[in-house]
Amino acid sequence: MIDDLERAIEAMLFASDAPLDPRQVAGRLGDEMTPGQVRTIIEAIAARHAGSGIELVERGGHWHFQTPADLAHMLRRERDDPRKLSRAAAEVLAIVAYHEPVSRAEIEAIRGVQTSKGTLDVLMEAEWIAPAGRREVPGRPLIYKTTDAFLQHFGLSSRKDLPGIDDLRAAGLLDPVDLAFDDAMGELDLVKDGEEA
Amino acid sequence: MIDDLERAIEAMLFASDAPLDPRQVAGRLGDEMTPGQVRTIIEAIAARHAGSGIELVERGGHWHFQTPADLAHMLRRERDDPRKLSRAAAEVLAIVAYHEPVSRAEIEAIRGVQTSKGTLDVLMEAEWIAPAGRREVPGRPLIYKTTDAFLQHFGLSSRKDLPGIDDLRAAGLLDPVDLAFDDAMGELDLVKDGEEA
Amino acid sequence: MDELALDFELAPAAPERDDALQLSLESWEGPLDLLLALARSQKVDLKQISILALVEQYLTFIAEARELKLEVAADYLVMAAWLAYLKSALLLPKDPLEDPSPDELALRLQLRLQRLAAMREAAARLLARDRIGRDVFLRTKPEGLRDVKLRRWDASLYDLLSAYGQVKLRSEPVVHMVSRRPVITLDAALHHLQRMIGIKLDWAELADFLPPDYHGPLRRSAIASSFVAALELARQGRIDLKQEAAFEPLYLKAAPMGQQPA
Repeated sequence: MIDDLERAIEAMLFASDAPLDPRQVAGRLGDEMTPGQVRTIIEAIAARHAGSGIELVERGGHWHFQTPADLAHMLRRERDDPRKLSRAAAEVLAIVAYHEPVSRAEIEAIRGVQTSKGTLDVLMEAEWIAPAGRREVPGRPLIYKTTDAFLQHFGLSSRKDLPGIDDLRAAGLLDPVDLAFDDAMGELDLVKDGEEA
Repeated sequence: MIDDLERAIEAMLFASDAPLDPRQVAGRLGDEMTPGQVRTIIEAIAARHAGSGIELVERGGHWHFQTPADLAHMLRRERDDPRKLSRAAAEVLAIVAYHEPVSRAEIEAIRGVQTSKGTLDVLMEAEWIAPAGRREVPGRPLIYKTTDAFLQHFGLSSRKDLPGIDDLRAAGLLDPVDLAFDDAMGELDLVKDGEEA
Repeated sequence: MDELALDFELAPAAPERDDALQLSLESWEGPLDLLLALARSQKVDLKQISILALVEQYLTFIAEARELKLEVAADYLVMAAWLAYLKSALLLPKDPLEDPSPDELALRLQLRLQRLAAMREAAARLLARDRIGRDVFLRTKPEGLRDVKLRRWDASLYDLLSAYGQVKLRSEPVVHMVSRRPVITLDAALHHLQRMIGIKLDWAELADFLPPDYHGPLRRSAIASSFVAALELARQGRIDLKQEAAFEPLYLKAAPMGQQPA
């Protein structure tokens, strides 16, 4: 027998048209419970659904019901994916996600080309990236970060789930070239190719 | 352990944009099962969710997920939205209170201006006035009277508690604006008068 | 979306020499992109690529493109010039005073290529994740959570009664009653003032000449008419007027007999 509170929270998450975080759920319950208590119940609901045809998942602290990925082939419809990303847009999205917050100039430094205005617009329209203030350097450029909608769409619980982010960070590949260069020069045992000089 | 077929059917019913019947589900599964077999599985899924915050229900042979009716109140949150009654509405309300029952035409005759339907609607929404039958004159217009909620809101035990015209006059509420002005001027310090000369 | 993932694998493949005729600079997003594609063709880890060989590959590619009279954008040519410089610097005997050294320049280029490659790979992996609407699905028509606003109208008994008062006033037949105001006429004031002048010998304020039992509108009227009366008596030379400054009290006294006109 599932208790009324758990039923109510389950119904709320099921009926909501946007993912909810425990604070929002607690608010709708009249703030009689702490977000922490609500979270415990949500986790119990998620556990109850595990292994079924519906799963309750956490994305950036917000929870929503969805179908399990392994059933994709049963559910995929013939319709085209409406969100087709250009290669440039995908690259910019990855750079924002792995380096956030990041300015347009920093994105361009990595890609070696100018980023057309349209590319950032497409990503903002999809609500996958959003401005996150300005960098306090001369010119005060806008900086961008990814959104909760980004985490939801790509099935990430948090940014820590970004594929390979730990390896990239460990390899220094998320550091700017200047920093990596100083490190490399410091190490002295430069791996130089034999053809050099 | 829920088997894959049941999971797939559950996911299908969850993600479908319209209720599905067993024949449609069998079709999407590649017609390897009869609708009867699919129906048995759907019923098993429905039984599994019984008593939770999600239910799978049949409507005219088609199945869909929904939140249980007894939890509907959890899905809406009511908020107070206080608003100041407009001057026009206050006038109409006062006329109804002093002259009830009155028709809209009579209200207009007393106010000397046209009264929009919206003003009466606001007062009925506030549950301060209510229709009280029709006046037996040509056109049989609706007539209105005040309600118990009206008495309650304004702290009156009955309509007889409303101050009479003489009381209003004594309270200065019937004074023309320019007379009230004169009175106010008369109270000015007389020394001032002397200096003005 | 699958094509996109494919794109990432296909694009870096460097053109074979036989493909030279098909080479199109439009497939690359700038010189760095082209350089990365060429580096990949060395089929070794980016950390081990030969920068010198890469420079050679790039310069050859650009040369062929120009031979085929393809339009080569300026940034590709700038990169070519820079790489040609780098190549010669790497080949020449080292000049210890040169700063930055060609080795450092080569290292920087290598680091940039590694970073671009890393992000390109990350993008491909990101796009290959289980995505909503492609791999995982949500409810199409959730009931939705609603906030219902309960409108509550506010009005006080005072609002109600004052509104009714205004209605009453508006609807009452408008009768203009000209009320009789208590006034002191100019003649009466003249008369009064002339009498008083005889009693008060020294300078006295105008207000002092008024009867003390005049109040309100009557007093205001008396001040006005006495003022005009004082002006008239002064014009006739029968009194003197004095005032320290504007808006100060006005003083008057009887004029000396000698100055009285005939």
